[in-house]
Amino acid sequence: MPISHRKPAAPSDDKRWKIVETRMRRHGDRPQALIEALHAAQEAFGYLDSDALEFVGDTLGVPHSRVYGVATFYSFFTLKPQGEHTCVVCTGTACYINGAKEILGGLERRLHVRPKETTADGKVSVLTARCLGACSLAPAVIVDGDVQGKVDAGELVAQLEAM
Amino acid sequence: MSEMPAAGRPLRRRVITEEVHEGPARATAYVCEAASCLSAQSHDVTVRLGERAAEAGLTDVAVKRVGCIGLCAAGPLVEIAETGQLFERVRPDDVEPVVGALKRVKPGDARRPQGPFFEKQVRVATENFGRVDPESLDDYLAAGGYEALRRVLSEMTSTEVRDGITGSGLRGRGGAGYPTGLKWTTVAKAQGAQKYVICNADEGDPGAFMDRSVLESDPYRILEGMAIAAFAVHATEGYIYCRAEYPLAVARLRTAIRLAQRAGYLGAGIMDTSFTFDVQIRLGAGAFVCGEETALIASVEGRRGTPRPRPPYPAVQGLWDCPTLINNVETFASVPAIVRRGPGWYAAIGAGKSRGTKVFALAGRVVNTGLVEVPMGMALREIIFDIGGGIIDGRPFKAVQTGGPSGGCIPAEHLDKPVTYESLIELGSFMGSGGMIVMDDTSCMVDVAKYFQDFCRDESCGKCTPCRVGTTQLWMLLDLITRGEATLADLAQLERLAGIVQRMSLCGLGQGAPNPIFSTLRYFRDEYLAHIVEKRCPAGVCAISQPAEVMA
Amino acid sequence: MTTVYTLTIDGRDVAGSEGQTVMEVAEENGIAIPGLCHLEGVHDRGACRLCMVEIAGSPKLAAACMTTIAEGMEVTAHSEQLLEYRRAVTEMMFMERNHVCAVCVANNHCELQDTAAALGLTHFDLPRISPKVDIDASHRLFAIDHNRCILCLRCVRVCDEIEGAHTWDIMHRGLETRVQTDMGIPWGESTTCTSCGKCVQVCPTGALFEKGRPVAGGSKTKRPFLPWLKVVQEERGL
Amino acid sequence: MSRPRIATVWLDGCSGCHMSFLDLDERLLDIFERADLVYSPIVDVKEFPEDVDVCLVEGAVSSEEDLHRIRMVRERSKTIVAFGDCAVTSNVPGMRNPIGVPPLLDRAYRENVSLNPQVPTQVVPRLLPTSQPVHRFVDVDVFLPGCPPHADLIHTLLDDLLAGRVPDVSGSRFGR
Repeated sequence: MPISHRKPAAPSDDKRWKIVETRMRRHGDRPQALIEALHAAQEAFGYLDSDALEFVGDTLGVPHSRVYGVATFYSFFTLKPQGEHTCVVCTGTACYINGAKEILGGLERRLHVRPKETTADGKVSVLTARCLGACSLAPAVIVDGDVQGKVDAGELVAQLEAM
Repeated sequence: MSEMPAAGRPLRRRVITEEVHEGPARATAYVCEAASCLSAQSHDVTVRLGERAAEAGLTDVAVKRVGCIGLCAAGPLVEIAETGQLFERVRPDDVEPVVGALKRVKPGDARRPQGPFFEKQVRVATENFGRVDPESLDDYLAAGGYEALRRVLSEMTSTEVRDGITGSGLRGRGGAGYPTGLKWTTVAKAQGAQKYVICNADEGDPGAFMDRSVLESDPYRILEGMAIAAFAVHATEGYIYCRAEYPLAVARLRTAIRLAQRAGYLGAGIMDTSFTFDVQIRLGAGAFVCGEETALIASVEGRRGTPRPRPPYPAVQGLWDCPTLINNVETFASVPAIVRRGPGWYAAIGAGKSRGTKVFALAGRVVNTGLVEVPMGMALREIIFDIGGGIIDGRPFKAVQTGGPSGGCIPAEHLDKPVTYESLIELGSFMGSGGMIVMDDTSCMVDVAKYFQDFCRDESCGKCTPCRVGTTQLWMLLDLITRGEATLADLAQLERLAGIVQRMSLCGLGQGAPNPIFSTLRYFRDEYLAHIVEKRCPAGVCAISQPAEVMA
Repeated sequence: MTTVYTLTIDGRDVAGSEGQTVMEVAEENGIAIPGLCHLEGVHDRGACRLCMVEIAGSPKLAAACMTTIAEGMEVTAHSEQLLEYRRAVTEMMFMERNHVCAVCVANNHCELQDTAAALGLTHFDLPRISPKVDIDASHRLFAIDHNRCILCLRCVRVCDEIEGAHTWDIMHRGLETRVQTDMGIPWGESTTCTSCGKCVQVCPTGALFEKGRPVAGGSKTKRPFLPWLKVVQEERGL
Repeated sequence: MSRPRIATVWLDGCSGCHMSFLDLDERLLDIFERADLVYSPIVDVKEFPEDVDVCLVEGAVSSEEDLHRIRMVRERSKTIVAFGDCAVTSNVPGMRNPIGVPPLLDRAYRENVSLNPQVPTQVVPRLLPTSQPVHRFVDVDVFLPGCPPHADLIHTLLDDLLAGRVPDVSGSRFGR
């Protein structure tokens, strides 16, 4: 049985909260909309801070500890702000046997970032993906949303350094 | 670990078909705009080609965006529809050869043979690939789309539909090969007023992109397949659980759902009958385990995607405890063709208990990386060497990995074995969703086993002890071996532990996690022994330190 | 009218009523099946895998705590192989975090320790993970030492299903999984915790404990309140 | 037939297991009527002798010296008993394992020391990266867990071993 609860006010008058609210309302503000709501909040703000988690939980009537449990379970969700640029390195099998390891090694040596980390200057966040499904381009990376195929580690580092 | 920019980020540009003229075209250029070609700027090719054709005064040609043509390695691909002439690696600034070819097309031109990559394939689930504009409902209808659903709604009973699927011999294309007809019948007969149909589009196997291609290239087909299934099992609501890592697939699905709803192919009273069925998309969020049925259900319900013991099976007690049919993308994609062309036609393709066709994502150290659909029972050699074009740089073939993290590595000596559910299991591998990664002598098989174990431990949901702890312990033992610090006792321990993780884990992820270890031990034990006894890596991949005085 | 089924467990003829689990029927008949996530009074999860049994006709093992009985079922609850598997799973629990019985508040009152002794586990052969994990002693009355947590989630379930506070849940996944309060904040800062102490009462190890207890002094206050709750619920037809 | 030769060694442990051994009290007399104690912290022999029949090993292997000794003990003993939780699991000495040696030494010798803080490098043996149970380095024949194992269990064990029986360690458990 759904427990009636009072919907909370958005944490601020930032308009982006409206998008999140709308998405939740479309699902009837029910607990089952939790993941959709987290997607909406992350799309709107780039990451999920505790304001967002609490707001989503309170709106949908989901206990905070459970919201946190869900947000930390799925690797797509990030609780920290990302760098100005993102570089997603595919570590799928095809990319692995075609040199993804060398790419990650190059990033660590030259930019001093490991997966899930952001460079000290906040410029570039390095992430990994379990398979982009772009195996024909292996090894593949996504730099700021653009897929790049048959990547050379040195060239990639140079490109990121120039950003 | 997979993290990506937020789903649904604006695609590079709004994708549109560049129609150069009105009326039927003398010649048409198909430009592949599936993810792989698209990421190689194929949309710019479409636009540029349209502009150049117009500049060249060609008023009777069309340039059309289509789904995956298949030969992803050579993208961006452009095909002349009438002649079948294929242009590879077309750059936006060099489309003149295509324009020239369009000029030369004459009425009555026949398609020329396109070589073994295309000729050896049998396209069922992918029959519209490279032919229809993925976002155009009209295109889909023109290609025979929704004929199957129309026949189902106007001529058939739900029992007949289920019997047809049973008769076709179709089995789950998600990997395990459970008979689809039997699953449908179980859901249809299960008690419950509300039933659901879920399409599992959480393709997670590293090195597999069949589902992504189907969703990107022919999304209406999934909706039609799901609607037929819903009719057959008496469901009214459906969900597509799709990876958020596939923004293009999600965008095209959303478009397809919207247009199908508008045209009366989804929603209340489909095709002016009393049949009601609607579909919603649920985005995954980067958890491989959600490919497991019960974990997927938990995720659709908005919870942590952790599996639960079965029984009860989702067919009886699934989404919100209601009977739920879960099939994978390719399974649904096969359904319209089976209904349209008859179960007997489908059952006539294939070998043994594996009927019909299977889509494979061919990748790794193979020349023709791409998407292929072949009859069940084709030999691995034919797929890898005839269709796949053999190994890059002519290096020696070492193994082919099928079945993803639950699969195994098959060595050269078994290349002539047919690909069926049964034969792959016999070889210590697994059909899986259809990833086929080819490896040459530059891959170390212990390292490959360690790679998959790393994947499994990272993707373990953490619910049950053997998977949560055991996969990491297996990885630690493999790591010890690749560092040259293991003893034969460690190897024995690895085998023992692998067996325990397999038998004691709660779901398929843990139960399948030791498979890459078993299969590499079965065929490449000598490589393990080289690391352990001789302290060397035959492939030169593992950095083996000098024998340490102190073992940790 | 409930249907009664007859079945065999380890060759013994036993009977139970429809809906009962293999674990329950075994227990009623004095057949001990180990299990650490099972806790009478809250929902089962089938997660620790200690209670895995063989069921004739099925190639897969089944969790006794979540398998309902059926007529004519033949259950093997004890075999050499099951013993080996259970030892290995128990060993995994010891190897996952940092269990040091000698300095543990639950020493000698610990269900993990008891399980190891009952299975005749004398040493560990599997790799030891030795993670660096925290102790949270921010709560006024209680503390949690994650070194000793086996992720049975009894605390999470009792907090959710009995207390209704849902202060506890889990975060992250795989080996990184931890029980946590509210938004992963220190327990003492939780705004939902009622300090009822039920989580401490049901913890099978020394992970959750009352502050101020000495080594081996943990269990003295443990009260079996869940069976009583069940009796009350049955009496009132809940 | 010569009398069986028993030894006990003390690696990284608190000596509590040896205390429990002494708790055999008058039963020790019975044991030593049937066997000789040829090496032990409680007898004045400096060199671990050759041809030991049964050696009880207390403590984890934590330093280079422990490692050197346990290897020698293994070479010279027919039967090795991992004696108590430190030898069996590394127990309390193993609590440092997640921390690592350098931070551990800093904490012990620098951070909490006001007078001349420095990590000792001479006389004391170097620590291994982690403290490990005995069977990580050498084969162990019998495991007797317990912190410490109860004197009755030790008695049963020795009684069995001296009589040529497979020792019965049922009743032993981790912790006390």
